Amino acid sequence: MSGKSFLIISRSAPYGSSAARDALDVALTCAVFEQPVTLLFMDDGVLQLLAGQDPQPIGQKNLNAVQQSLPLYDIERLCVCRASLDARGLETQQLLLPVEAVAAEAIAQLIAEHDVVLSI
Amino acid sequence: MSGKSFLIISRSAPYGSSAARDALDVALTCAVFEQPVTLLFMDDGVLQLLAGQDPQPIGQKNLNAVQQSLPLYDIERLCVCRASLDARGLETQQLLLPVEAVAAEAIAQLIAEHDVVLSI
Amino acid sequence: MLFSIVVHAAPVQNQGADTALRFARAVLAAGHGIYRVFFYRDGIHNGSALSSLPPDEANIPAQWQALAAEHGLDLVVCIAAAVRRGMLNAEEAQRYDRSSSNLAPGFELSGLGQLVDACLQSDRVITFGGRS
Amino acid sequence: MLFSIVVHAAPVQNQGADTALRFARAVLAAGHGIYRVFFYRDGIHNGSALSSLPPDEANIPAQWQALAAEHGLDLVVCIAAAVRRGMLNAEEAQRYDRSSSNLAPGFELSGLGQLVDACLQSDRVITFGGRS
Amino acid sequence: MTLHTLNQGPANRSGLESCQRALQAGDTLLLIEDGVYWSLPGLPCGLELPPQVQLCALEADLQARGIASLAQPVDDAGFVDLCLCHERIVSWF
Amino acid sequence: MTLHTLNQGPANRSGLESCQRALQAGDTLLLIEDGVYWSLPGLPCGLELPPQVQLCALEADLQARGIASLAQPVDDAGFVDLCLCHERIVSWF
Repeated sequence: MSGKSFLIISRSAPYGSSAARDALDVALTCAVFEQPVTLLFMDDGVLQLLAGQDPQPIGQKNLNAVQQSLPLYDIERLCVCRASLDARGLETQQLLLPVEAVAAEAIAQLIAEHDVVLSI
Repeated sequence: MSGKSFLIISRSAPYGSSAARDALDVALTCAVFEQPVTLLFMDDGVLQLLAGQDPQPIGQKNLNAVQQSLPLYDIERLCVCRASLDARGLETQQLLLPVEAVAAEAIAQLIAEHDVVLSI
Repeated sequence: MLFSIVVHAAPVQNQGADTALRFARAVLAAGHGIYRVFFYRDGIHNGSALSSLPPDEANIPAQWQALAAEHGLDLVVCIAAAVRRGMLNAEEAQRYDRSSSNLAPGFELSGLGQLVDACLQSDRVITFGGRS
Repeated sequence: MLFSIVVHAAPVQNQGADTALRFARAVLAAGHGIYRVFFYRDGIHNGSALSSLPPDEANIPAQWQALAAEHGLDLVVCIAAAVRRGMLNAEEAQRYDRSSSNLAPGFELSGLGQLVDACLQSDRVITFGGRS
Repeated sequence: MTLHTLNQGPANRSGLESCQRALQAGDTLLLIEDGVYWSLPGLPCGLELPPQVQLCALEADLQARGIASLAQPVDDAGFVDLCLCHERIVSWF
Repeated sequence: MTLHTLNQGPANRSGLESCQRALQAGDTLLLIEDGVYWSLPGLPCGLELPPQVQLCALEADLQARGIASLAQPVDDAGFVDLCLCHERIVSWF
């Protein structure tokens, strides 16, 4: 089985839908299959990485815990769309994990660098 | 059973989801129960009223046919959000049925005039 | 006061089903009544008898059933939306010649007229939506 | 060329399921292969054995089954997404102690690894989404 | 007087805009689910409400998402109270 | 070179904007489902594409919605061909 590089684009806020968690599940599965995977957070997806989440009152699992496990799975390249951060008044320092803020011009390049792109 | 007036707000384009059809089904049911019903089309919902639809190639039923039956059910008050039309470069003359174009300031009033508001 | 609750959101994929359930509990806890909960569009999946979750995740259909059993709630699933999406009770399974049914006990299939009736009978109607 | 198709959209509520089906037919008509169709998120409802539509409306699960029977397609439904949403085969129904199952013949429940495998084995992967 | 609920986040700007058009003095806007992100303190081009419209946000959803909010927090019982003291509820989603 | 599909209509402006950011010369944008409304002739503040990006729209979806389009119409077979002549496909929804 030949290897491929995966880019997973996650554009949804956490908890309002299962999309954020579903994207993480796909990323972790890629890692278990030892395929290189990059996560790109765009639009409301950047809100997934805010620290201090506590979804116990809405009966969901804390995504911050899953996110913190990403480096253990060798998922180390986390990119966030700079324009999406700006539009929400956020700085990368407010996020749970170290991320690469990607300018609009660089997103096409990021896509072109990967063999498979999965949107979730 | 006391009567109430119903406002149904429909904000989705036709065919991409079932929302447009589901809103019409609710409106027709209100009419069958002889309750006065007003339809308000906002956002992409105004696109439901474009004439000349032919969804046969995508395997769906033509909503234009259902819309044309609305007057037969005494559903005669069809309102469209003027700002939503403008944002899509549309005029009321391009729409299938005679409609009342409602300015932004008048939408709150329209809501206040009805007992029950259902969003679909 | 008498409430009716309309649910368009499917469990698991959308938070709206859980928000509706919490709202229903709060209504009852405050001593108000719930005339009906009406499930429409993808919200019909709230009535699934087959939803199977790990023990540490919320089983929304089971929670509706428990709440209905405790408070005698009227849980109505839109029949037209349900049969199209593969949610059948025994009667509809027979009508469509399917070998099994999957609507959970405590839920009832009925027409959109039950939504209009709920609006007429209740002091307040609130919808919990998904998207699209 | 070898394609894999990923479907996130549920039938009835979203057009994406029908678009995916038409795309699959066009791929086969052009003489290409389909390695796998993978159903994820609310797309798992494409595998329903109980979807019941009026004769003049498209039954998407039945159309997938027919296409699979004709062309030997591998239709894989994400097991984790499916069981949470109440889509079970006989084996899972037994595991979760449910009285019936509702996954249509021709569909198989399996893990997300089958999605990654499909991406690795196919020349092109395309996703048909719903919303949220 | 109408209670409006909004459950869509900043990516769904048309959800907010439609809701804003429908607000009038005496109404309340309750942010729920992903809608609570509209009350993020730093949000540029965020919420502008007509005069005499109250802004609330569901507490459980704020806590879940880890955001400090500019809106009046409301618990589930408060959500029910808001329904009682308005004549109707309009849901924006 | 990447094929992008977009299935969201004008109400979902962030869907279009994200897709636009991701386009580069040699890419193709195929409008499908409600995405075909972005090719409405009169649409103000509509589609702006980088140079050398081709715009197509799925024919069945144009016909269904009754719109005359500014985009190159493509049938289902043409959709498959577009997949062949691009290295990867990115879906925006």
